[in-house]
Formats: sequence, C-alpha cells, structure tokens
Amino acid sequence: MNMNSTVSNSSVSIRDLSLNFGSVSVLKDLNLDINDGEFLVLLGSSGCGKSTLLNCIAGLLDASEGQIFIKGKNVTWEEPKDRGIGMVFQSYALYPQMTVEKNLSFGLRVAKVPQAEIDKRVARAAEILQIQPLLKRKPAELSGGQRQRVAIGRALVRDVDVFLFDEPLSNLDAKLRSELRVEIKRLHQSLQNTMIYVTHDQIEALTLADRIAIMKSGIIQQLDDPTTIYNRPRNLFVAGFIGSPSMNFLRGELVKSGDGIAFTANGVNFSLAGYDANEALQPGRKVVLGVRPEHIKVNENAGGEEHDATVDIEEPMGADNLLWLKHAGHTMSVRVNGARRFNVGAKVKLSFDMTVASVFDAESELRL
Amino acid sequence: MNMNSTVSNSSVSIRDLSLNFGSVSVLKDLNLDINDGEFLVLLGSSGCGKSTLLNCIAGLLDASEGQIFIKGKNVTWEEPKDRGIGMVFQSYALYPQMTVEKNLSFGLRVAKVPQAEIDKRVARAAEILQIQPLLKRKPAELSGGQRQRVAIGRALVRDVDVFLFDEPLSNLDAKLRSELRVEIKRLHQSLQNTMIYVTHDQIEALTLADRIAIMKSGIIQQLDDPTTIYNRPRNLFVAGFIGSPSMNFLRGELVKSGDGIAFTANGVNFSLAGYDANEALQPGRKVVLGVRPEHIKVNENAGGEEHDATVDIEEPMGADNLLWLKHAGHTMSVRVNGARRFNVGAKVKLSFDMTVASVFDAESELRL
Amino acid sequence: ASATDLEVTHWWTSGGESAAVAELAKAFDATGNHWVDGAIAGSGGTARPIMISRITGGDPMGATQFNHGRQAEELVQAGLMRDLTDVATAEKWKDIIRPSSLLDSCTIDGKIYCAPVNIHSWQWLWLSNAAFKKAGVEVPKNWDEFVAAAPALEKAGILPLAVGGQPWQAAGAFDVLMVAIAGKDTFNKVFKDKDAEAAAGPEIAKVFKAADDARRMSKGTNVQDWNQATNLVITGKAGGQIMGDWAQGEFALAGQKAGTDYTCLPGLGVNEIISTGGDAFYFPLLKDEEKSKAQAVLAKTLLDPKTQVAFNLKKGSLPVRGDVDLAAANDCMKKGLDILSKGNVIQGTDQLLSADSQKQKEDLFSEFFANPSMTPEDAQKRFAEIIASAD
Amino acid sequence: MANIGTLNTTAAGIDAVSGRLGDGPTGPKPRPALSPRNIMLYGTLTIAALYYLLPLYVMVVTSLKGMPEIRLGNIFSPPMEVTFEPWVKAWAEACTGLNCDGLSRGFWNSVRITVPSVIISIAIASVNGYALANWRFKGSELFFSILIIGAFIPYQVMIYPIVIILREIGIYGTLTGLVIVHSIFGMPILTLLFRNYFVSLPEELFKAARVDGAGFWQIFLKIMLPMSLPIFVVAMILQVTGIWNDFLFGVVFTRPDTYPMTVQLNNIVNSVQGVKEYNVNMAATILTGLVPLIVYFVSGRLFVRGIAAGAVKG
Amino acid sequence: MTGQAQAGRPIKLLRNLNAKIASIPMILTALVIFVGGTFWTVFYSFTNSKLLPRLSFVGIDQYERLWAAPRWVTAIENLALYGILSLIFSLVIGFVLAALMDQKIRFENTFRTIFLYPFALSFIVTGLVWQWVLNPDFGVQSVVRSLGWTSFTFNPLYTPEIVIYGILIAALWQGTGLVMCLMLAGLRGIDEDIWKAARVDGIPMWKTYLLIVIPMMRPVFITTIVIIASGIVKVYDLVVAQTSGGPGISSEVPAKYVYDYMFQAQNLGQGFAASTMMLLTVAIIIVPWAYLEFGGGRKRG
Ligand SMILES: Nc1ncnc2c1ncn2[C@@H]1O[C@H](COP(=O)(O)OP(=O)(O)OP(=O)(O)O)[C@@H](O)[C@H]1O
Ligand SMILES: Nc1ncnc2c1ncn2[C@@H]1O[C@H](COP(=O)(O)OP(=O)(O)OP(=O)(O)O)[C@@H](O)[C@H]1O
Ligand SMILES: [Mg+2]
Ligand SMILES: [Mg+2]
Repeated sequence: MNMNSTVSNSSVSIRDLSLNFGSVSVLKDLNLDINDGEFLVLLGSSGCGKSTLLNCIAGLLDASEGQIFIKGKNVTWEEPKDRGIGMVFQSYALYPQMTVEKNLSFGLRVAKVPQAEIDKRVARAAEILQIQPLLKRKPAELSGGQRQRVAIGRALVRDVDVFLFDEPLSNLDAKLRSELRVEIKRLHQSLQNTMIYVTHDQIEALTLADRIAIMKSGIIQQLDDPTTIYNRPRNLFVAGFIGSPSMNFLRGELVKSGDGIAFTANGVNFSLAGYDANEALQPGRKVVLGVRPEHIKVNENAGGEEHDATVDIEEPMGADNLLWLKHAGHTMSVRVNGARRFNVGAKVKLSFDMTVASVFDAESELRL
Repeated sequence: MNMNSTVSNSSVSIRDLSLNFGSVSVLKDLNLDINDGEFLVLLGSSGCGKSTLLNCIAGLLDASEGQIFIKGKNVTWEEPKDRGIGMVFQSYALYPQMTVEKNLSFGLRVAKVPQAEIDKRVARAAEILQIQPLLKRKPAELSGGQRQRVAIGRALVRDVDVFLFDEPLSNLDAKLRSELRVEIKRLHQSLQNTMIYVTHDQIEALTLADRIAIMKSGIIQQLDDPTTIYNRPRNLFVAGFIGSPSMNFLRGELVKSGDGIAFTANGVNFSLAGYDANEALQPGRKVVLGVRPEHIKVNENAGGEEHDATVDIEEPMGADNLLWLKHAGHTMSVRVNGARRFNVGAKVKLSFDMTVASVFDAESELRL
Repeated sequence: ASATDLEVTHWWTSGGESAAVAELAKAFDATGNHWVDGAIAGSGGTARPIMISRITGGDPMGATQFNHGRQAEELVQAGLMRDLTDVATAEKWKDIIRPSSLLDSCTIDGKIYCAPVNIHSWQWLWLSNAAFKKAGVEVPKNWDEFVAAAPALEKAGILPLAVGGQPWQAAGAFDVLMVAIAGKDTFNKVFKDKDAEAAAGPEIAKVFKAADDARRMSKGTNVQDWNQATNLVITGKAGGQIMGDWAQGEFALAGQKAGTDYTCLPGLGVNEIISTGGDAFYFPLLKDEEKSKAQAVLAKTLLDPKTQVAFNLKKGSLPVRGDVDLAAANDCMKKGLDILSKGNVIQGTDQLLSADSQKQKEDLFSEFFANPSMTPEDAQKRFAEIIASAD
Repeated sequence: MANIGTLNTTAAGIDAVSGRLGDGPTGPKPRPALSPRNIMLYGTLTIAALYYLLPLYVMVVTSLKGMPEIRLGNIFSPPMEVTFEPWVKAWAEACTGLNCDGLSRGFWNSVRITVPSVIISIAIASVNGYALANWRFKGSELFFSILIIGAFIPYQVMIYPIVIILREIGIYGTLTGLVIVHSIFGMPILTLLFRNYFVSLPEELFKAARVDGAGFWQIFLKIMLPMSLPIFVVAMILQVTGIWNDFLFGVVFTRPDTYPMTVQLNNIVNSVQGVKEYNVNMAATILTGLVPLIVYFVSGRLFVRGIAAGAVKG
Repeated sequence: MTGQAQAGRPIKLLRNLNAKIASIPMILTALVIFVGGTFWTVFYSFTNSKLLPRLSFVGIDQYERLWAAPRWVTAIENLALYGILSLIFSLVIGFVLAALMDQKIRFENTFRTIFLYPFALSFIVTGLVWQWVLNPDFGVQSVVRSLGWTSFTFNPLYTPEIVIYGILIAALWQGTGLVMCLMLAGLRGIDEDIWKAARVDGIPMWKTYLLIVIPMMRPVFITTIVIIASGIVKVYDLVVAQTSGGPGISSEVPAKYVYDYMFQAQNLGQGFAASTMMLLTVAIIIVPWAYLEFGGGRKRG
C-alpha cells in the first residue's frame, strides 16, 4: 500500500495543497494533519477558502498541487464516493422530491446495497438522529433543524470514516443553532468519527472543536485547541478574530520599569508583572498589548495598579454588561456582570490582569 | 388640528391596529405608545409581524383596522413621505445606479428642495456618519458597513421625526454588527430622535433599547425596559425568548416547606427563599420555575441549599464556559467562568440564586 | 383632369401576368392619372382575404381584381362597392361585351358593379412536343391518347402530367375533365342546378375514373405553383398540364411557338367547349370625389379596345369584346376565339358556385390527387355531398 | 491550563512536515483532452451545431451562386463563381407585379413599423408589469390572468373583431392601427416578463423610494428603469424579432405602399417568373432575417441573462 | 379606543390612482380584445355568416359540418401528432443541449449563439429555407443520391405520410434554441450543493439529472411547456411557407383551416366555429396551468 510514515497516524492528511481558480490563488501550500476521531473546526471569515479546502478533501474540487490522504490512502485522484467521506451542506442540499427515507437511502440504492442492509442502516441513522417519525415526509414539510438532521443522516448511513460539515448551522436561527450544536457534539461523542467542520461562527468553533484551524486568505494562521487559541493567540489576527467583544489592543512600546518590564502607550505605563515574560520582551521594542474585555476589572481593587477611565457607552446584554470606556486616548471595552450598571460619563478605576494578556510584536504581529 | 389627549404626549401612537393578508391575520388589535425621543425595539422571532407593523407605521401597508398617530397627527391615510418618518432597511435598499450623494439627496430632489439646502443637509449627514470621502461612489463600491451608514444617512437628510429601522444590521458579520450597534447608539444619543428598531437579535435589543416590545404572532407580549424584560419576564414565552443560553425551566408544583414556600419537581425540593413571594404563591399550584444559567453556582458554596448534578456536556466559549448538567431528570445549562473547566461525567454541587429566579403559572404561563 | 393616384390591387404576379398588367397601367397613366400597383403574390387565395379585409375594414383601394362571379356578391350587398351603371350605360357595355353572361355576373339587382377585362377558359391541355419526341411517341390529339402514352413517357423519365400542389389546380383539372368527358349538360346539371343525384351518377363516375388516371400520371410532381408546373412542360420535364389559357403567357415568355414547341388541346381534344370565366375589376365606394372620377376613367380604360388587345395578348386570355381585331393572336388563341364564336361555352365554376363550395371542392381534390389510397368511389360520394349542400 | 505546552507542539509540528510529499498521485487529476467524455460532449455539440448551421450555410451559399450552377448542383457545394447579383436583385430589382424595387422599399417600411411598435409596446408593457409587481390593486391580478390566457388565443380568432374595432375608430390601414395591433399582441408575454422581473427586484428598494417621497412615475423612471437593462433587452429582442418577422398583421393591416419586408419577401418568393430564382429568394430571405439576427447577435448575452431573470421565475 | 373620527379616509377608487391609469391599456386589451373578441367570435360561430358577419342563427350546424370535414379531422390529427412530438422533442433536445452546455465547456457562447440564432428568424423564413433543404430535386435527397446511394429516398415534403415530420424538423430547428436557453437558466438556478451532495453520494451524472435535477426544475418545465404549447396551437406561417398544407391536405393544421375558411372560402361562420374549437383546446391546456400559477398561493404584496 501507498503508505507514508508522515501520514500513517492521521485520519486525514493534507500535503502542500495549493488551489488556484484561474490566476487567483485560493489555497497556498497548505499542510494539515487531522487525527483519528478528532473534531477539527476550520474557522475564518468569509472568502478565506474554508469551503474550498473542504471541497478539496471531499474530491469535489481538483487540487492544483499537492496530495490528500484519508486513512493513510492517497486519495488525491479518487472520486468523492470512494474517499470514505460524508458531507453536510449549509443549504442542506436535500433532494426535494424524495421522502426523507429516500433521501437517506438514495446513495445506497445507487450503489446496489441489498435492501435489508439499506433498511438497517436507515433505521439506525434515524434512531441516532431521532427522525423516525419524519421518514415519510418530504423536505419541504420539515423545519430547518429537521432538515439539517436529515442532511447529517445522509452522511451517517454511508458509514463513512470522515464527516465533512460546511457551515451546517448558519441557515438556522440562534436558538436552533445552539440546540443543534449540542446535538452535533453528542453525535461526535458517541460516533467518535473524524469530523471536519467549517464555520465562521467562533462560538461554534470554540464549543465544538478538539482543535481549531484559523484560516486567513488560504493560509492556516494557527492550529490549536480552543483554550490555547483563546488564551495564547499566535498572532494579532487570531487574537482579534477570536473573542466577542474582541480583544482590546493598545499600541505602544516596552520600557524598563523598576526591576521588570512595562508597557507604555500615550504616556501611561502598564506594569507587565505576571506576564510570562521571556527574553523577547526587550525595552524599546514596539509592541501591541492585547487584553480581553473580561480581563479588566472595574472598581474592584485587586491590589495592583489602577487606571482612571470614563464610561462612554453602556451596553447591557442581560447576563453581562459591556462598557465602552475612554482611557488615555484609547477606547476600551470591558465586560462586567449584567447586574452592575453605570452611568454614561461616570469615572471608574480599571485594573488589568496581565497574567492572561498578550503582547505582540508590532511588526511581525506574532505573540511574544 | 386633529389632536387627542390620549396621544398628545407620544411621538408615535398606534390604536387598535389590525392587519390581515387575505384571510391571515398578521397584526391583532395592537396598541402602542412611543415616547418622544425614545428608542423602542420591536423584538420577535421570524414571521411574528415586526416588519408588518413597521411598514404600517411607515405607510407602506394599509391597516385593515385602527389608526396611527405620529406627533399627535392622525396619519393613518397619509402617504409615507408626509408622515415625517425615515426608514432604514435590512438589505440597505440603496439605489444602485446613483452615487452616495445622489442616494442621499434623492428624496430632497423629489420634494424640490432648493439645491443649496440639499447640499447643506447632505454635508451635515455625511459629517455625522463620516462618509464624506464616499460621496462620489456607487453603492456597489462600498462595504456592507458603509452601505448601512448611507442608508441611515438617507433618513437623516430628510430631517424626520421618527426613524424606522428594519433589521438594519442582520446582513452584516458579527464584528461589524457590534461596531455599528455602538454607532447607532451614539447616533441616538446625539440626535435624540424617536427611533423604532426591528430586530430578532436579542443582544441588539438589550443593548440599544430604552424599551423593548416583544412580539409573538402579531401580539405584543411585553413592553418594558431591557432590565425588567430580562429579570422579570411577564410570561414563559418572554422568559424563554430572552437570554442566551436560554433560561432553564423546571416543571413542578409549589409545596409548603417550613415557614415558606418551596418548589418541587421529580421529587427534589428547591427552597424559594428570597423570591419576591406574593400571595399568588400557593402550595399545590402547578408552576414552572425559571432560572437563568448565570444564576446557578457550581461548587461555590453560597451557604444555601445544594443540589447534586453530573456534567453532561461542556461548551467552552472563551470568556465563559457553558455546562450542560443532568440533575434529577432535568437537563440544565449553567454558565461559569471560561477559565473553569470540568470533565464530562464529573459530579458537581449546584446552588440556585432564587432572588433572580422566576415562577410562572403552568397554565396561564404568566409570571407570579 | 389633374393626376389622381388610384391604388389597384390584384394577384397577377407571374411573368406573363405582370407584363399584361403593365399594359393596363400604361393605358391608365396615359389618361393623366396614376396607377399605383398593389400586387399581392401567391394567387387569389392569398390575395382575396387581404382585399376583402381592406374593403370591410374601411380602407378600400381604388380598384381591385376579383374573379367575376360570386366572390364580391356580399360586398355589393353590403353597399361597399361602387355602382358602375352610369359608366356602363355611357359606354354601351351591354352591346359590346360578349358573351353576355360576363356582364350578367357583374349585375346585381339590375345594377352593374364590375368591369370584366378578359375571358379565361380552363379547358386546355398543354403538351410538350419535345417530351413526346424524347419518349418516341406521337404527340397525342386527345385525352385518351395522352393516357395511353403515359407509360412511354414514364419510361423516358418524364413526368406524364404536371399538377402543381396548390389546391385550386387539382379542383380545376377535375372540372376540365368533367366538361370533356361528361359533357356540357352534365356539367350544368351538377354545378348550375346543384343536382346531387347527377353528381353521384354514372356519368360523373366516368369522370372520376379519368381523374384517377390523371392522379396516377401526376404522381411525383414536386412543385407548388401553376407556372412552375407549366415550366416543367416548357422544359420538357413533363409531358403535359391541364391548365387554363393563362399558361400560354408563360410559353410566350419562354419564346416558344404554338404548334412547333408545344401543342394545345382545348377541351382536352375531346369536347371542344370552353368556360368563360375571367377577371373583372371592382371599384369600392370611395368618399373622395376625385378618386371616384378616376375610377370611372379606369373602368372606361379597361374596356377600351386598344387596352383589351394589348392586355389580352400578353395575358394569353381572350378579350371581352367581340369587336376587336386580334390578328396578332397565335394558334391557340385563335382556336379559342373560334370556339367562342361557335357559342360552345359554359360558365366557369367561380360564377356558379360560392367560394365556400369551391373551397370544399378544392379540399376534396387536392386530397384526392395527393392520396392514392382514396378510391374514386369514395371521392365521388364526398363530391356528391358537397354538391348537395352547395349554394 | 497545564497542557498548553503539549498542545502547542502539535501546532509547531505543521511546519515540520511541510515539504515532504508522499508517493502516489499528486496535483490535479489528469484529464486528457480526448477523454471519452469530451469526445461525447463536444461531438454531440458539434453535430447539433451543424444541424443548426446547415440551413444558414445553404442560404448563404445558394445566394452567392448563379442560376446555372444551382440547376446543376449540389446545394451544399460552395459557389464556384461568387456572384452578388442575386443580392442586388433581391434588394433593388426583384419584381412584384409592376413594382421592381425589390426588398428595399419593404425594408424602410419595416423600419417605420418596427421602431414605433417596439417602443410603444415596450413602454406600455413595462409600465403594466411595474404596476402589477409593485402597485397591485383590486382586480389587477384578474386582468393580468385574462391577459396571459389571451396570449394563447390563436390570432385568427382576434383578427376579425380587431378589423371591426379599428374600422370603428377610423384607423384601419394606418400605421397607428398596426402599431396598436402589435402592442396588443405583444402585451401578454411582455407584461409577464416585466412583471416577473420587477417582482424579482428587491421590494425594499421600492419601499425606500416611497418613503423618500417618490410617486408612481418617479419610482418607475428614476429607480426601476435604470436597473432593468437585461429585461428591456429581452423585450426589445422579442419585439424586434416578432414585429419584424410578422407576416399576418403586416398583410392584413397595411396597404401595399406600406408593406413590411416579410410581405415583400413572400411576394418576391411567390412571384415566380418562369423558373424559381432560388438564389434571389435566398438572398431575399437572408436580407429579411438580417435585422433580427444582428439585434440578436449584438445583445444575445443579455438575452440569456434576462430570460433567466424574467421568464424562468414564472 | 380614542373615539376619534377616521380622519380623511380617502375614496377607495382614487387610492393607487396612477397604477390604475397606467393599467388602462392592459385592462382594455384584456376586456375588449381578449374577452370581447373571444365572445364575439364564439357568438358568431352559431350563425351562417358568409363574407360579412350577420346575425342569422343556425344552431350548431357549423360545428356539425366542421367535424364532418375530413380536412378538419386531418388538421386536428396533425396538430395532435405535431404537438406531442414537438413537445417531446423540444424538451428532450432543449434539455440535452442545455445539460451539455452546463458542463463548463469551452466556446459556450459560440455554441449558444449557434443554437439560438434560428429563433431570430421568422417562420416564413424558416419554412422557405427548409423547403429548399428538403427539396428532393436539390436538397438532401439529391445530394445523398449524387454521392452514389441512388436509392436513397428522403422526400418528406412531397410524401403525405411523413410530411408532418418535415415540418417538425423545421419547427425544432427554429424553436429548440429558446427551450435550451430556458433550460439552461433553470439548470443554473439549481443549488450547487445538490450536485456536490449527489457526487458525494456516488450518484452517476445521468441519474442525478434524471432523478434529482429534472424533478427540481418543475417550474421551468411548466413555463417551457406553456410557451411551446401556445406556439403549437398557433402554428400557421410555417406550414404555409413550407407546404401550404400539402401534399393534398396532409399537412393541414387548424389555424390554417380557420384562416382559409374565414377568408378564402368566405364562410366566416365556419371559420368562427373552427376557431372556437381551437379556443377550447387552448382552454384545456391553459386553464389548469393558469389555476396553478395564479389562482393558488399569492407570492407577495
Ligand atoms: N469557482 C470559483 N471561481 C473563482 N473563484 C472562486 C470560486 N469559488 C470560490 N472562489 C473564491 O475563492 C475564495 C474562497 O472561497 P470559499 O468559498 O472557499 O470561501 P469560504 O471561506 O467558504 O467563505 P464563506 O464563509 O463565505 O463560505 C473566495 O475569494 C472566492 O471568491
Ligand atoms: N404580502 C403578504 N401576503 C401574505 N402574507 C404575508 C405578506 N407579507 C407578510 N406576510 C406574513 O405575515 C407574517 C408576518 O410577516 P413579517 O414580515 O411582518 O414578519 P417579521 O416579523 O418581519 O419576520 P422577519 O424577522 O422574518 O422579517 C408572516 O407570517 C408572513 O408570512
Ligand atoms: Mg463557504
Ligand atoms: Mg421582517
């Protein structure tokens, strides 16, 4: 067999994949290894090439360069049906004139699977997804969530190794989306298949993923587990992309302060005490300091440094309250408990938790 | 003039408004008074009649019954342009063949306003919205956010009393949405116009509104300020609709417990100590207890009652961590700090904050 | 008189016909007026509806061709046509027009509504001398000889009888066969008296038998227009054609000489009787005084002896007045004049039958000629039905 | 958060493996230009294209031959001696009755008929479609349904009543009358197209314009028209071809001095002077079809787009 | 309730006035021409009007005569045969061409132009051209014979049994381009994801077309069928130009019967009766469609 040591322990491996549409290069020299049973989320803003990558894996698009391995087998030139993948689409892509049952079994019937086997598999998928009562209905008679479940079922009956999801929830409303999110998570826990899931919704990514690959213009910016991505973003892009409301960025430089290093911007110093300082933190270096809104405390003296600020706008969101503050020429967002209310214009004192802050090089934009 | 004491102090008043499409009744006997300078948000799920109501106010749909007053004047049969309203649409609805400047001035030119006046007003609107550099461009050359600003500008130049927004942000991506949300809030703070804003996004509603009207099937369920809506929902629908993740509901009944009243479900008792008890809380009454996910503490002994539960699913969302717990036959969602992580299957202890819980009658579904 | 434009519509568009019309136009223009030509191609069947809708639609032309007979009857009854009695009286048409049946066809309730311009007879068999020479048989002298010669022609790769695809040609050929084979009396009994019994009788059965022969002989005619069929005879690709005297114009135009290049057999050489149908001009009632005057001038011009000669020579038809000198006439034309003077004439079916019955007849015969599986007996039965309901 | 370090090694691992390709297929799947699929595909298309092109080829070739060559020959063989005489004859010399000025007269008549008919019928239908799409009133759908059903009524049924109506108004036989007739019979399909197209435009645009104070006509002229190029092109093509190619109305509702080109063509083709001059007929046929062909070739791409926008949504 | 007067409720007729004014041409056409004209024709079909319409009623005589006329029966049979065949072939050819064009081919524009250009030509032109191409003495038959196959016979226009196919060939040539265009637009409207889903499911291309895509294109097919059907009922110019109904009466069609009897035979009553029968045919096709299309759910206000 056509095995290779670098791919043998991965479920899906992508090697130096490039893809161009005409002269436009959409994927650039991409490498990715996805472990067996892993739930990998491809996250990125619209047009960054997520769907393109997924379609390459599925065999729906021809790569311009590079190879794709699934279960150790080089499938670069295989037909989609022979790759052992199942795919779930954003628009469901159910066959509208067939009943749910027919939708589920169509691929099997075409592949001439014996009827008894078809019935068994359909029954099993219907049970897993709890769509037994819907089997005789047509897609038009289903709600959005039910359609999505049938779409998943279509991949399920084919007993595939790898599930591919292309923004499966983005056509649904918020409530349904959070319900189905939980269901997909359960499904993964019980099936333990490899799943590759494309989304541009970071909540989905953070909650579902074992690992997240963050993409921008066809290049993977960071591939890590959600916690790492959230707390230790590799670069400015990832830091700004993940987290809502997004991280506050202050541009400034590093200075010496006492025995340690401090960050200074617009004449205000921030002690970096607690930041996992390393030798890259050199005084004089131009950097960007990133602090997440929930890591700033308002009027809660934590004993450390305090900064004066003024409330500019208050956005109550139920459980939380988002404050937009003016502080030494910056605008900063801070998240506080929903029960705490402030008046616009009120003066407040801020304290920063530098243990979970990030410092980025201003030029390379990489985390230091 | 055709004034009436019941409407004189409101900016917009709606009296007994009904609207049918053929035999389908979309709005039912609706009454609503909006104060001068108020920011009112109409919130409801898709198809509940929000846009229909807004179109009635704008004069784009003829009411089947009832009357509409704007600034005390009965405008039920006026043309849209004579109502003193401006409207901003979800799809921006910019005239594609006109430049931004022409888009802004179209209404004024139609009304034959002198050119000097037009220029002045366009300049002012462009300044407020900071779109001066875009005036010569066509809509196709603008980004989503810029288009939305131009759409607002179109209402701005017409110096109207009432701004109507129909889901102005729902075509934008999450990041831009939160930015523009803040801008609209600023705009309202500086203009102090009456604004009626339709959305199905509760975050928008909670952050922007002075008051929120929650609609369901053409009927206003509750009209109150955001805090009241969030903390004291009038009925089960509102309680479930507002809040993400949504409120946990436990079906059970009230029992006597010691000197107070307790709630019991599946054999487990919850003391209602701290709930603003009133005479409606009678033992034996079938009720639904609603507790928001952030009002349940996990393994943090608050001194009160404790309940045992098991972690079923964990959904890390960055700043927060959402736990789905199994507790005495119920599934319950609990929000904890993002830094706290749990293993699936772990046993935890829950304590409920009943001071901010809600109890609903099981039949009327009204809050007690 | 000041020049008045008068639009004249007609369907004379073939080579010989156009040349003939040009004579009429020339004569009319010579009176100081102006002939505006409104030719509509594609035979009367195409042109008549257009003419009629214009007249009934309130946009009448100055004058229009019709076959005289019953085609314009209702227009006259509806008061849309101009009464020409004044012109006719002044010009003494009653005296000069011959045979008088022509003027009778123009007369409705004692008033004259049309000006006949020529006499056309249908009853001619045109034969190509060259074709028979090639087949090595004598040029036939009558229908029966022609039928007998057919196999020889076929063997030589020549189509014996050319019948164009247009329905009126098949129907016309049948009428010709009827006069030739069943005779004048039977013809009149069937078409004049609408005697359905006679139509179903043995005399007519003989005619259908002959028509069956004609059908066999015409199999393989791949043309539509009558003059294309004539052209087959002219070029020797076909042995013969049953067609009216207007075919002569085509021979003349092709520079062929009667007797040497082609042979004409009136009454199919069996029964020398010819019909006296023909063309006439009708004049719609016009409001414009000037145009009305011009109409009178045109009517007069059409029957002018000089015009009659010039026109009919080109057209290959006979003049409507007996007092003109036709020295220039060719062999065939002389034969026709001869028969005419003997009084061996019948009226044309256009004069005897309504357009409706004519159409039904055309449908029947065009089907009969195209469809070999239709037996003569069936066809005769349907023919009798048409006659029974004819008016 | 103790395991961050270990997780990070996976991230670092990406860089390590890149550059190492496994064996086996790489890059795009080879697709030979002469694959059976391509041969089938392009073969079928080419054969179909030949079927569609053949008559045009025959027309052009025949029109360039002299009569002797036609009589001898094969209709598919290219002309041995190219002659433009048939074209000249068809355009300027062919006779119908006494008029020997070929198609040239009919051409200008057709222009005079087509231009106002196209403009007026499109103007009426676009306004109708707009009213139906955006300004529905009670009964508007009923009238529209009648109109659409009317599109299927054979013309012959209507001709007689229309002759009577035009006569009563007193415009029978005039250009005005013919323009009205063309507008009437063009109305159903054009109205349908325009209505479907305007329905497919965002309704919010219309609402925005109303809020801006624009009325029925202002919205139509200033907002809708500038956005409707594709559908106007479709309507234009349909009408130009339909009216230019019309024979029945041209023959019934005009007089000989205003005959359109198709009637002239029919006259020329059916005025056989001796033998049929096929070359002249073919030249005349091409000349008659030229205007709609040019209109179509110039704007064909928009036609397809407009059809997609206006017809398929039905 | 405020107890306030319904201030200034305008007169209903005047609301939306401009739209009503703008619709006058449509209303007039619909009522006067289409409804009025149709009723007029049906009404006079019960008279024995000859050259001019007149009110002398003869009951259903005209209809009895009509159905007894072999030519009418032939015309109806021809129409049925021509109609069914042209419907089937138009749809099949149009769809197949569209499906081929949808394979991301090169020269798509060229092919589309070639398939569509006959649509710009009139039926008169179409009829003349095909009369010429099918002419046995010059056209296909003679060409094939001259190549050596001397017994080759293909002479539809002068062979009564197959003349209708000769007309069909010309009609398909003229009309399938438009059908292809409609189908192509329909195909392009199908969600990309459906294709992908079918490929992932391993469904062969032809099965995807047959079992998934065609059923999804129902609305396009309906529109197309209605367009083709309306053209079929009206077919007239083509027959006139190509065969004039011949040989004999073997390519007659109802529209020609109507025209011939109204104008040539000067028997309006007969023509009106025939056109009423045509109307009836149209109604049988159209009414169910119109009901589905316009009578059912309203789309939007
Ligand atoms: N068939 C194509 N031809 C040319 N460019 C294409 C094609 N398909 C996609 N692209 C381009 O490739 C880029 C990546 O597209 P892709 O669909 O992968 O984005 P995505 O990340 O899935 O975005 P979204 O979140 O909007 O679905 C885009 O810029 C898009 O314009
Ligand atoms: N023109 C119409 N004809 C018939 N029903 C309509 C029409 N317009 C809207 N409706 C119906 O009225 C109801 C309310 O529609 P509306 O547009 O007001 O909803 P909405 O609350 O704005 O929803 P969304 O959030 O999706 O915009 C819906 O059920 C809709 O189907
Ligand atoms: Mg995508
Ligand atoms: Mg809405």
